[in-house]
Amino acid sequence: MIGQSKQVVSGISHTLFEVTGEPLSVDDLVRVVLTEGDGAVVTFVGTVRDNTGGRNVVALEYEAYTEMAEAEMRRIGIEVMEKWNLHGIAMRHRTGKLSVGEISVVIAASAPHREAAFQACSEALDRLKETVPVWKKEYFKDGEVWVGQGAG
Amino acid sequence: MIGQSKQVVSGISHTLFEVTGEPLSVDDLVRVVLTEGDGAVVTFVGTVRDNTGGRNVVALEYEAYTEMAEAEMRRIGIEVMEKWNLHGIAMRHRTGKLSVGEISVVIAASAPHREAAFQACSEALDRLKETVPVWKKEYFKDGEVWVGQGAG
Amino acid sequence: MVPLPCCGRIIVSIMKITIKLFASFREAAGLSEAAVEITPGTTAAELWQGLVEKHPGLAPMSRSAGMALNGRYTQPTTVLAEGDVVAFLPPVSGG
Amino acid sequence: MVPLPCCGRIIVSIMKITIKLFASFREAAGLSEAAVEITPGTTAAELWQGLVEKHPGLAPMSRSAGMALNGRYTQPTTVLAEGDVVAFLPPVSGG
Repeated sequence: MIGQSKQVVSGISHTLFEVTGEPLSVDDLVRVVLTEGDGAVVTFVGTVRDNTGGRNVVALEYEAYTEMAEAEMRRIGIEVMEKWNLHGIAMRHRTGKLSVGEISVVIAASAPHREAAFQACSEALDRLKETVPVWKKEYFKDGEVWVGQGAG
Repeated sequence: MIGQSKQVVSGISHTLFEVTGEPLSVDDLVRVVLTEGDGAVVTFVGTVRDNTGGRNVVALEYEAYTEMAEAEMRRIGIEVMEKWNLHGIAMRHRTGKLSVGEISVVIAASAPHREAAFQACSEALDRLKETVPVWKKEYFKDGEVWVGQGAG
Repeated sequence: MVPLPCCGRIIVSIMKITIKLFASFREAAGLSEAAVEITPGTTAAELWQGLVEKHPGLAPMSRSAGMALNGRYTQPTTVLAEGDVVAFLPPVSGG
Repeated sequence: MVPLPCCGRIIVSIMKITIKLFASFREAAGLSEAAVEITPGTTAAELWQGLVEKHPGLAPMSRSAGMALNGRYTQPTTVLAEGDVVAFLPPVSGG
């Protein structure tokens, strides 16, 4: 298990930061972050929407700078964990071509009480979108475009 | 599937409101609420914590007025759904005796964008805790007590 | 269901209802559900008082008792009708 | 890695580094990774300029290019060293 070995490397249990080509499970990440001292886990699940800016999307493709994306997620995750006194946090991003309705990212944050878990999960997501090197290409019926990359 | 028949009864798709004695899966509820127009699902997962007010908890027992709890969850769910323009919402509460680390409740809210999904999930949880007729008994090494019910 | 004058006496009609108790209320009374008979005009609060008289263990819980009529929250002043299901609810603590 | 005076000429030492390109940058240049040789003192920004000269399709993207050195964000003014891995990153859009 890649995730397991990473937990050991980071030295912080109940954390996981991974880029993967495999389908994502929310329950898997809940199990990673949950400790016996937690009462609340909040998860964010990003999925492929069938439209953007009024155009029909038929698929999305995600590309990542895997090693750096995992390191960035870990950096963000540990900072958010300390700020909100979390017991666990995990971020897993999928790459490759995804169909409408498939899960592209899951973030899970566990805490003794719910307020911290909600705030931490939302903040981790905002920061992931800002700096983690992952890119999204939108496929339409009549073309494709890298999101936010101009002429791309 | 009880859940399926209830969706038909409520007439609102991508919703589910259920009290059950079976273990809960987060992925199951994500699948219920997800539509092709969604980009975001936020879930809250309530779990059995090993302590409360400084005392060690060894187990929790949940009791529900099942029919009313499901109706209350539906009322709350539909109101929250309309307020936040959700595409789907689901609330499933477990009953019976649960060990530390087990999931007691899952709430999932889906929306085109993440802000609405976070707000709606948090609000649905707050309202569930206020009015849905479910009761929690805490088991300690040396006794047990119904939470918030005085001499209970 | 108005009492009918008959034969120089008042015939009090009887209504059958169902009571449900949960959690600490259930344990204090030693019952979770009961079929009871009440007279017309009885309110939810009066029903609770009758219960407390029969099950004094419930007395300390009177202040915190919520009430539901046929699966919806209701007021203590609600007048009950034949076939009603009346539930007495301790403060909820789900989640 | 200071140039050594020798025999009346300057010997310019050569450093080997690795370039990585992603997403629209990768497509515009037609390559995802390349081993290149640079002279000491070369900055990340100068490396990008060299890339643009070789792959003019990258030119319109210069303004938006982020840079990473050995897997961490870095500044365009960073001076590169032997064995570095330099990645040029379009604006991210994960989530």
